[in-house]
Amino acid sequence: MQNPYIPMPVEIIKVVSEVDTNEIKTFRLAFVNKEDENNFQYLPGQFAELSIYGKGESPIGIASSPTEKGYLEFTVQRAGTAVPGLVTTALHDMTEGARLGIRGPLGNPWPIEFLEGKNIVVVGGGFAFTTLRSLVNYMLHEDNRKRFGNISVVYGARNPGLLCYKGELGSWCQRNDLNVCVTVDKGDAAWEGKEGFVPTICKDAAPSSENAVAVICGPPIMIKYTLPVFIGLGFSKENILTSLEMRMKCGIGKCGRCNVGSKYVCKDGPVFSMAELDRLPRDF
Amino acid sequence: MDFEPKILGIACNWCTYTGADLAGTTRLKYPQNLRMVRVMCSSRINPSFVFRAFQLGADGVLIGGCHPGDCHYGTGNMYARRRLAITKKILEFAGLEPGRFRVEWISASEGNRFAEVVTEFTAAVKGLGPQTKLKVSHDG
Amino acid sequence: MLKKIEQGKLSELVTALIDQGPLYAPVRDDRGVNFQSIRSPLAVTLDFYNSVLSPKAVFFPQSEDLISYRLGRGEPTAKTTPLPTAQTILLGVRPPDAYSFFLMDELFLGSGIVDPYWQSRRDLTVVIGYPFINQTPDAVDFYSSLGISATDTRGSDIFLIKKNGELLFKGLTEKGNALLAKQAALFTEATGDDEQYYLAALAQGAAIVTRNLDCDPKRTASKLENLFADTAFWEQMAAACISCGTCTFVCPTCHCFDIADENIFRDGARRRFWDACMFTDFTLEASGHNPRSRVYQRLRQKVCHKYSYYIRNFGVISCVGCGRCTRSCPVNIDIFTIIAEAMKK
Amino acid sequence: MTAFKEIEKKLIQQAKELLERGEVAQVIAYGRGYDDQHPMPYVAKTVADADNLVFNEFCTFNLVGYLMRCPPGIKVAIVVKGADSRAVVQLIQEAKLRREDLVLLGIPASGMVDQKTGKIIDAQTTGGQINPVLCDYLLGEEKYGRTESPYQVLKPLEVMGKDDRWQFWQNELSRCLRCFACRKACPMCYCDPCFMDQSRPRWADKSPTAEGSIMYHLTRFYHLAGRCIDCGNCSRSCPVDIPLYLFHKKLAQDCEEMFGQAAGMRIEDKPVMVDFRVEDTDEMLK
Repeated sequence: MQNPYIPMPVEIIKVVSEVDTNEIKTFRLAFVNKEDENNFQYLPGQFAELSIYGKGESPIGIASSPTEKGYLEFTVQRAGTAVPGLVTTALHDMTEGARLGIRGPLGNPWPIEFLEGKNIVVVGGGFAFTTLRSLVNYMLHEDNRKRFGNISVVYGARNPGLLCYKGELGSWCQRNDLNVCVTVDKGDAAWEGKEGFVPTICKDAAPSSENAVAVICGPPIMIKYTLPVFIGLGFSKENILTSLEMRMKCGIGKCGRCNVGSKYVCKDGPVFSMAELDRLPRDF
Repeated sequence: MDFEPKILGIACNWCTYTGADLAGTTRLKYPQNLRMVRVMCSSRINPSFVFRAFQLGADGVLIGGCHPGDCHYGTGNMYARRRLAITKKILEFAGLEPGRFRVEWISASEGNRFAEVVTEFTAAVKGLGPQTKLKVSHDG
Repeated sequence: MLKKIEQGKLSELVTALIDQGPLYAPVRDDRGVNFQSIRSPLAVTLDFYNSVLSPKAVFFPQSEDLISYRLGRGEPTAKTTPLPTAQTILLGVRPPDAYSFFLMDELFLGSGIVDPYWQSRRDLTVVIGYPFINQTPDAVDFYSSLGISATDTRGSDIFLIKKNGELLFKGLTEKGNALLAKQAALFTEATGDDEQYYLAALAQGAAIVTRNLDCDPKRTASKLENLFADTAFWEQMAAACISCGTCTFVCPTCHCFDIADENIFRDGARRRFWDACMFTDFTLEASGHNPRSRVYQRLRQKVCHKYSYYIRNFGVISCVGCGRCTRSCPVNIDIFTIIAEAMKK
Repeated sequence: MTAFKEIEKKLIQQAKELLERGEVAQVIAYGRGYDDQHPMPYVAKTVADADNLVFNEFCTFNLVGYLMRCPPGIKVAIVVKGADSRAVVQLIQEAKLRREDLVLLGIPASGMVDQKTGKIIDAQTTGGQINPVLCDYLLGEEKYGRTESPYQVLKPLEVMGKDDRWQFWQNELSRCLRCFACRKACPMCYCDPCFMDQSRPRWADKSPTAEGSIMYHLTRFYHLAGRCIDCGNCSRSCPVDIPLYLFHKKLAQDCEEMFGQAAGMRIEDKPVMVDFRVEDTDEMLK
């Protein structure tokens, strides 16, 4: 039996700086041992603990899709104002060829079976787009695309420089099997796209709630204002999904840190429907 | 092999550190056991620095500042004196040899005094032997 | 299997057990009794009510290294600490504490991924229970409220009972009987009289009643769920709480931990060690957001975790009524009183 | 000396008056715990609440730390014994409390008993200060006359050799569980975050290593030097009974000798560690 506390070695094979400030980077990791790679079977929405000896571990959502073979991607923000992010800071200083550890996959994925046959509205804000990107790429894969109905994506950031996955967003826009809307709170001279807050854009786009599921991830303030928009559009709380942020440590529901009510965010989440969150005590 | 103590020196930028420079430029000889850290003022020294130094293997800690009344910032070393006095009492009451911790006022012009103090303190610490009480044991 | 030994020969037995592997037993010093790893047979005491700290540390040490590593210019070299392999004996555990191991099994073994550290220690350890017999329960104990009797065998492999100058050892499980068989040379076979005595003692102990509270698990869980948002109630309960971690550290069922990398120069270890939901920074997120920044929220988490969430997940209350938290609390907060007040609501 | 029952009666009466007149929003005192020997800190907010107040020889906990939770500008009454009143004075010196927000109900308390050991603690684990140094209402007669020096208990440690003393502290501090009851019970430990909770720099291991515990306690002793008012809360709160009070007392004694000022005696004083005098000499560094 694999000890769930011991990380598997991975190597950084590519680093992409996502934003102008260099505060968000995407790391492409490859397993050192083939066996570990085969064991690491995941779905969009799951996360993993990235481990750097001497610094510790940090739970990060998996940004790549399981349809991309041979590597994993993690988009990491150099974190921490209150608790300095020792791991994320060290990770940001690492370059291609460096090794680190990974534990996972952990948590519950986006409920793929539940999403099948439905129209999917993906709403993301800023750097919280990572596991949504995984989901979109998963659904767009030629083997999977027909399992889902219409897919629309609304993605916003504070300004154009803070948009992640710029190249990919461009290629999504070229496709005719999904509807992409990228928006920024405030554009700059070069910006030709939409301007406006995510909730407003969603309201204007008014996706039909008919056989549809909204998948929302973003900063708390965005969620707070986007949620009523979708409720107003007729989405039931069972059909609005989100991913919860909570301090996690062990990732396997033992250490008690991410316990909310009878749930452990790391084990029973991080993906919850709004209906499930309503049943949890307000303790997060 | 002879015991060569590790000594941490924490010196204020304006007096003792400059005094150490002077000792160097005038080619005065003093033991090499001292590793110096420069701070802007002796009042910058957090007593936890001293505890941590002993934990990480220092056999002695020597603190240097301006003479009271001559502080570059006016009164910094007056506060430092009280704090370091208590630090010494803490180490003593915890059971550490008091001779391992010393505070000296050495001005920028006292190069020879710096050399003297370091020589004398190194000899004293050498006499006390390795500091094992606070030192954290670890492999390697 | 019932065996016996003269009380005077206890140290001989202890010596034999030490030879078999680590032995943890109650030791008295000037601050009270605690379970310690025994080196000298004379240190063991059987003359005590209960230990200050619970014996959970035998299975769940306060701190343990998961990985040790050495940092360098290149890639760090890391070594996984092997899981324990030594057979261990835990002697003198009071029934509520022995039952607490069962409760912790639910979380560490019975929910999703199995915790390998807990499992290996549980498998390797023989628990010698020491029921309360002829003992007035401490004023703050309330184990009988929770359906645990003073002679509860759950969680024990062997039961140890004193009988005027003799010690009776009753094997309760295969593991326990194997241990008794292994030390057969030291024991004498028990007589029919001893059997009678043992049964009578169990019956006598089972009649012990602590302070009592009606807390049916399902009813308590829903009661606390309804009470969750009653901030005034929790603020009142937590008015005196200073938010230290004493209650959680002495508790036999508290299991929260932290994992951190700690280094001295180039050498370090990834450790897991006890943490407490009562600490301010327990839920502090990197963003600075802290969902439980207030004392009452943390006390509520502790109480609800034991008396509501655990019931929802595993069907049992995660408290054994040993009274340790109340005895050790600097401001005398009593979880029994909190539950009693909650049930009145 | 006034009997505890008498004090309790006066306390209830005074609390009722203050609450009735609306002079204070709450009275921080003691209430009944799970039995008479274990009173609990209790906040009375209404006249009816005041009937629940108790005072007896087991009311040893220093309540002053709770004042730090009260927002400034709201008037609060609090029960203070000798050492507790010094804590109030010290916190006023440190600008953490405002005199005008407080109504101090002073209790000259002698014969206080440790709940765990049943022993009288007056000059043993606490400072032997019987009469409050500052109060608005005195609920009992002051007691004068020579009492045992609070530093008497240090004698055995002082005559010990340094190696034995090291062994003594090593044994004691290695028992530390890091439950932080000492710092949470201490009215003077109000830092947020405490140096132990900082991750940059990380002053000591988060896991309960022996060296980390020594670092924690030595630094905490330093942080309380010249500020500790010797109430003994830390030691009585410790679940494994580490006699922290001995170290604190020693430093209190040193501060008194070196700087000529005891903690929390007069509002006008400045804490000795953020102060100096031109008469200070290097004698103290010897």
